[in-house]
Amino acid sequence: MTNLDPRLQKLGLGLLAPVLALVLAFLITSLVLVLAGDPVGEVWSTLLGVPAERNVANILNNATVLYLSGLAVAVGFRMNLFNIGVDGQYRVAAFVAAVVAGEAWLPGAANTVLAILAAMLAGAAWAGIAGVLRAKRGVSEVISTIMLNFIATGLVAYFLRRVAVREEGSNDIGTKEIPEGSRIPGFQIGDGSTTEVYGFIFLAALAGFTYWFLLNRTRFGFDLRATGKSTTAAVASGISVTRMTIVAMLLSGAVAGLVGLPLLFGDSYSYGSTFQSGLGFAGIAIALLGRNHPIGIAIGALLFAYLDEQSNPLQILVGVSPDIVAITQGVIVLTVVISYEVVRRYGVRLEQHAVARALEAGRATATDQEEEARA
Amino acid sequence: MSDVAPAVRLRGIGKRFPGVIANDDINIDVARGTIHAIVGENGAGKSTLMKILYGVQAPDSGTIEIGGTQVSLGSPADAIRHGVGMVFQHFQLADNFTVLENVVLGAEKLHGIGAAARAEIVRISDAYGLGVEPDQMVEDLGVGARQRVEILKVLYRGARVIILDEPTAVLVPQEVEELFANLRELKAEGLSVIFISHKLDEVLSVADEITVIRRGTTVATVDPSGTTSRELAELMVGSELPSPSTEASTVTDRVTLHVADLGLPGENRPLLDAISFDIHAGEVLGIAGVEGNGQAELVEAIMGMRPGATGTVRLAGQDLTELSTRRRREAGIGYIPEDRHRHGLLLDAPLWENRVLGHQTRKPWARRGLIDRGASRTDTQRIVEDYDVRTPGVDTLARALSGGNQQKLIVGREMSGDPILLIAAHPTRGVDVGAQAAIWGHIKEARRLGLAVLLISADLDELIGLSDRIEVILRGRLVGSFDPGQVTPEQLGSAMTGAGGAA
Amino acid sequence: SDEGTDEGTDNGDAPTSDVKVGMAYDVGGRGDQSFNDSAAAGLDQAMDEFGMESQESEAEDGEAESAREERLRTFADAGYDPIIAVGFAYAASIGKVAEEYPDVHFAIIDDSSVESDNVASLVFAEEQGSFLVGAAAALKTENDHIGFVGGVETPLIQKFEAGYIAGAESVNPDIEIDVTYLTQVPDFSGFGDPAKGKTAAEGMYDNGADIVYHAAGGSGGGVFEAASESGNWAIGVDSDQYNTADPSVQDSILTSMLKNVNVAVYEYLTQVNDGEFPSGVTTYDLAVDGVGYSTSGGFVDDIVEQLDELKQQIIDGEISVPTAP
Amino acid sequence: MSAVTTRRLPRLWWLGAAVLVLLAISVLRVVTGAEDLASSGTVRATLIALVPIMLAGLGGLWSERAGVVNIGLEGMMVLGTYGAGYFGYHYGAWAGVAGALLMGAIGGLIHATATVVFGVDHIISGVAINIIAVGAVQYLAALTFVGLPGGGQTQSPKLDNVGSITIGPLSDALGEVEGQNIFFVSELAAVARALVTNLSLLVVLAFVLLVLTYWVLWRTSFGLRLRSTGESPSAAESLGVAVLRYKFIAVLISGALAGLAGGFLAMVASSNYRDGQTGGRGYIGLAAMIFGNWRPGGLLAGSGLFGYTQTLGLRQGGTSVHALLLAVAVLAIALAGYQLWRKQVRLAVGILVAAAALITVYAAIDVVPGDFVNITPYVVTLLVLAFASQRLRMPAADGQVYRRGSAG
Ligand SMILES: Nc1ncnc2c1ncn2[C@@H]1O[C@H](COP(=O)(O)OP(=O)(O)OP(=O)(O)O)[C@@H](O)[C@H]1O
Ligand SMILES: Nc1ncnc2c1ncn2[C@@H]1O[C@H](COP(=O)(O)OP(=O)(O)OP(=O)(O)O)[C@@H](O)[C@H]1O
Ligand SMILES: [Mg+2]
Ligand SMILES: [Mg+2]
Repeated sequence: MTNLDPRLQKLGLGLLAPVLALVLAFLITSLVLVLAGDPVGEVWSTLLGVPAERNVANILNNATVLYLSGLAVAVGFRMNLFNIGVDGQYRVAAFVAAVVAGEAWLPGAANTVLAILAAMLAGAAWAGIAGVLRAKRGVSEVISTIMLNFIATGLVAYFLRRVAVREEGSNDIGTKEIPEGSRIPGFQIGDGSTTEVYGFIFLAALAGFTYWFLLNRTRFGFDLRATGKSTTAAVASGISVTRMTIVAMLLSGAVAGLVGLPLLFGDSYSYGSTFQSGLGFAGIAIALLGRNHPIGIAIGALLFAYLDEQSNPLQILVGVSPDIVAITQGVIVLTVVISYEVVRRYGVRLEQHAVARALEAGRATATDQEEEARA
Repeated sequence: MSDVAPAVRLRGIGKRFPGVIANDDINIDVARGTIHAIVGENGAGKSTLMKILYGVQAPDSGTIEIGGTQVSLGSPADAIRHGVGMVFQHFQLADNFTVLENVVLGAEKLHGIGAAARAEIVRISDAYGLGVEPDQMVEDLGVGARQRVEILKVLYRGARVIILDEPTAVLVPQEVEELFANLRELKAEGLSVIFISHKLDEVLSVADEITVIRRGTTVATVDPSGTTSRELAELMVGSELPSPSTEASTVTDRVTLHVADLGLPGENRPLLDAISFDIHAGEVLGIAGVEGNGQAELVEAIMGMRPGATGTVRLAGQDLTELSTRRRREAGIGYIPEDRHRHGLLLDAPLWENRVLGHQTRKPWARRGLIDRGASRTDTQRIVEDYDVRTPGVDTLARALSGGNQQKLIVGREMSGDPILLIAAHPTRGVDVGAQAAIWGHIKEARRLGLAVLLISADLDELIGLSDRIEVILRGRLVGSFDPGQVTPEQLGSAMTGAGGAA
Repeated sequence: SDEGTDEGTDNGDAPTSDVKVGMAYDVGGRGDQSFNDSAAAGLDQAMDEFGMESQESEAEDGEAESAREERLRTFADAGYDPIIAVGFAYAASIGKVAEEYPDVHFAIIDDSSVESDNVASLVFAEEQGSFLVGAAAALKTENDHIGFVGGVETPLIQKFEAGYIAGAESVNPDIEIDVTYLTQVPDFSGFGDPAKGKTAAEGMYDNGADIVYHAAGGSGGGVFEAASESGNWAIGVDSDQYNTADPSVQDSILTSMLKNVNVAVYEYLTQVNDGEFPSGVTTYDLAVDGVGYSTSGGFVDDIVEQLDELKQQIIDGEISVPTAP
Repeated sequence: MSAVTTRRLPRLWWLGAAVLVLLAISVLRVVTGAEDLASSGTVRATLIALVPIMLAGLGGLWSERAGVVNIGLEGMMVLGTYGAGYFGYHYGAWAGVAGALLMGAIGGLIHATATVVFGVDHIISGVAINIIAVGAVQYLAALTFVGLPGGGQTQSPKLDNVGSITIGPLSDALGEVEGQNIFFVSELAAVARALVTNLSLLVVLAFVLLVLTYWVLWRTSFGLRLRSTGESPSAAESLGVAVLRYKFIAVLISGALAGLAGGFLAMVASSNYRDGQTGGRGYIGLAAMIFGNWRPGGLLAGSGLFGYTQTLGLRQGGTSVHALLLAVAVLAIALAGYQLWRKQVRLAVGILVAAAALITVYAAIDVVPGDFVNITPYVVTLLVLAFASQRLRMPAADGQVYRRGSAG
């Protein structure tokens, strides 16, 4: 066995897994393309081509949204809670935020802050239902959040029609537009790009940092992670699991409440029937890809956003259905966890080696002393 | 004896795990119709050897002969086919299945899964006096009954060689006696029994032959009639057998823990019923009882982990009754849980995080809601040194430590919060003799310093040796108080099963 | 998988043109036997006649706004001009991208909210066509009880509903009309779930309705099946579904509300071929036969006169059809 | 006979329960005048709606009884819709059934390989399969259905049906009886009529599979072994059961059943493959299985409840769901009484207030708005779970990754 610095070794192992996974996903996707008779080379050169500045902006924007979704899911995962309901939570929240911001009870930035808080509250409340049901009634959060997603759809549709304004000549309905002064300005990258990067990206980064700090540095985070690792040990250590379950769901829902806001404040300025849906499910995959680590989730979000963006012109330029990328994304999720698992087992073995060596050493000295004593 | 081939003959068995040599050149002969005991230190390789003989794990080297023919065992199915059966240390039963289902599983070819199988179970149960009912749910059974189901499973498959790995760790003396009676009956039928235990007195009383394993190798095979437990222990560890022994009383007149009228409702009968006692500073109160009679519930009720509990709990004058588990811990309770894997540790967290567990609100590693990793690491290092936890470092995952070392870490953690009350549930269960002695030492030391200790143990010698007073718990009630200086394990045992009265 | 129709240059006498049309479909794309397909038909006709070149791309369910924008930009960057966006979902992206590419020409179907010199809005008076089939239903029903199945409850589909009800009530003010929507936004599965369409229609037939009009895209197949199995009538939508639906249900399709997206696309491309790029709003209503009803199968032959009279009244402005229920 | 199932309940309890439910519905019909509550059309549509959910749930049952959580049911179902579309169009109806089973089983194969062989977290694998399946069928549909008559990127050509059973005279006679509106008798006739009128062979097959599942899992030694790997894999392995093999087989079967659920949607509930036609029914199937306490009978009840409420909503949603409000209110009052008896006064008062609110709403409106009609099945499922879930018991080792050689 090599006597590498264990930290270095750990880092090497950590990198090995995703690289292995990406290569594997690349091969599997190529195989599918070959079997289907699609032009493999052209597909990859389109997908892996250097994105233009405006595409970079799009990638960053979509990654921001996916990142928040991944964070929301990850909060639950750290406590072994499986929040499938981010989808419903962010839609309820985005709708509430759009109404609040559209009504503009407060001027300018104050309006923005109020809307963001309202969104977080709404997301938290919607997730909280599942939290309470789980904590108090033992209802699996997997089932309750699935049901709540559908219920959110119906309720939001109902209330949207109640408050909607409709632009002349448009078949879309939406909430009132957010006044100019309450929008979150974006910024340009490079000089040629017409697409701006959402200003919300900084808030997303802040959310990521807060997530990291809260979970890894605070007592609350310790309690949350401990509960996730072993409910029974958590109870014995004095953590109220009921309370933690509800709080974790509230927190997850609050973050989920942010998911739609970059779109709302940076792009659409209202919530309507074309508001992007399905972001919660992407978040699950991204949280899993990033192993619930804020940096990992960011990488996962960027990877998914990159693949989505790059696949967009596939049909126009190469004549291949962009759905191939969904296969790639799913395969990546699978290969990543498989290679993490393989690498993890290997790591555990290394660790056991180390423990065993220490034990052997201990025994050797003990035997020596014994023999000395006899002599 | 020499004409007949032995029931089992192991020659040169070797097995290594990554970095560990679990077995190395093991040689054992088990004669037919005998009880053959195997003893050895924690981690000596006994279970590994038995798993090899039962086909769970494949040996790296060596040969196995059963009934005179050399066999190769690729899976438990192979072993079963060759007439080997095993009762594991941790019962291998599906709780949500009936006894019948548990028994016939994997052996459906013998008598099907219906009426014929039921009849066969009843027949075996009657023949050996096991008292097993086929249609009961296993979750409704007590420990002793579960063990009899395990034995019935083995017999049902027509095993001629029966392996029992630490079967007595959870039994009270009466149950142990019943078990031994069953074993002798099996022996009389010509079956061979391989029996593993850390309790050397038991081994001496029941075995016909004893093999000692040390660091994966057979060091001796002895005849119990010519050996003492002291000699056995020396063979095992190369040092003297330590024992828990009472020292001069340190009991003060200050009441540390006051429990009054503690109750806990259950489905059919109360799990705890009108329990009252005091523990003084410097006093060790032992609780004796057959597993499942409320000791776990008692501990959890005192810790505030049982929502429905009624009654009063006071710690040094402070009323804990309405407080949460965390508040109770903060008030000065140290807690060594019965099941370290479930309640004591985060197996997939590093040792320093495990150091924080249960002490999340204590300085210096927790300040203003934040966790100070540096401070925790330093203090974990201190425990590792003071309590002789064998580990490469404080960043090692708890899972990687052996049972004994995990336990030492827990003991170190719970002793270092300056508790005024220590609740120790089975503090030395499954722990090797060296670590056992160290843990006893720590408890005695703490008692000397004025700690109140609530000790729960299935090991009656430990209980008698360490306690200043022993209460017996039966069906959720305290049914008798004993002076450890006077009582024998047998007397305690009969009180625990409801057969005897208080002294 | 390449459905781009690079036709037009394969034989000598075919007309040629150097116009490259980019076609951005809504979710479902070519082959949805509905709205998108109708647009595709107009495109194909123009390709054949004018020898244009075209490329197609379709939206993904629940995609990001930026994905729609990028689709349009990719077309523009690759030299496609004009670019036709099928569906109101493209409204915002057309507005944005048209500004970025002032020299490229755009057309959008079903939206007239974008005002720009290089954007043509092609919109339909769906309520007028629906009015006529509503009237037809009211004239044909024997139970004075009819139904409407909407795919997803959006303002656009509600327009169909409003016209249908108005038309039916203009004939018989006491008529009973069942209305069901299969899903709510943003769950657009109501346009692709024939099972739900069938259940909803069966419910109406069992409840006494004998004619059901659907504006439910792909779910409409279920409505037809329900009609055919129970021996009742159904009314198709968008294209003449008597001709496009499966032959087994043909005889149950009383008529179809025609929304001639193909005509709109074809006419637009005709002008492009003539070298002019229209802009502004073109409304395809009854007056220009942009909407209407079909007579295939001959099941409404007996009431054509009454319907045409109503049609004239609408054209003349004597009847004004509501656009929201 | 397995003691587990029938120990506490009399043999034909489910028949009694069914009669009770029907009786309750009859009363509700008479009281509210919502005629569609138990018409033969409703019963038939309920059958069609519940079968895909039940089959998906059955898939979940096989997998979870062997200890593997299968959140990938939705994806396997999606694969099944495509399998039915492709094979059904090219080779005929029964080939479509086989194709659905096969495609679902491929999904199961991926899940089994990931979870059983590589020990990947079950949920992660399931989520990945859902993503892959949706992408794969869209990609495949674009590849194989474009250009076929009536086919396109998002749909297959029309598929043949597998055939159905109608017993004409009986159906007509029962129709007569149903039409008479006799209390309870009409309802019974409606149910019977739905069973003899245009009953798809796949519906029959689905119910055969349900019974077969019960029989195999609870009456055969194969089933005993399979269930043991979900209750205590290490005990099973210690008795010579090839744990991983059973888990693997169970997940394969699970995938095939979910695939069949998709095939049913494509071929019976509608008549072609359509993109997105599963509409989350795989998740509902999972919910129905949990609702049914990991048992076939309970699963049937769960999918029946869901299918019934959904059907009511789609058929004559406004009035039928309006009637349901009253039923729920009455149930709530009964529940409040029970809680009162258990001395849970605060809970009882809370429930009573909710019941009063429901009755007020019932009195105030005549039809329930469409948005609320559409969410009825989900709300009802959530409510029932909230009040019943403590009694649920999942297989003890469900969701845990098992490694070979961990016995003892
Ligand atoms: N599956 C395994 N992987 C790695 N190491 C193992 C494994 N099983 C056992 N070991 C190691 O093999 C050695 C022997 O373990 P074994 O369980 O046989 O001990 P034992 O004598 O039964 O101990 P105890 O008295 O505590 O039951 C120990 O060092 C243990 O850490
Ligand atoms: N399947 C396994 N994979 C990896 N390591 C294992 C495995 N089984 C056991 N070990 C390791 O072997 C050691 C001993 O395991 P074992 O279960 O025999 O515990 P033990 O020492 O007998 O403790 P206890 O008294 O708690 O039973 C531990 O260090 C454990 O990490
Ligand atoms: Mg052991
Ligand atoms: Mg052990």
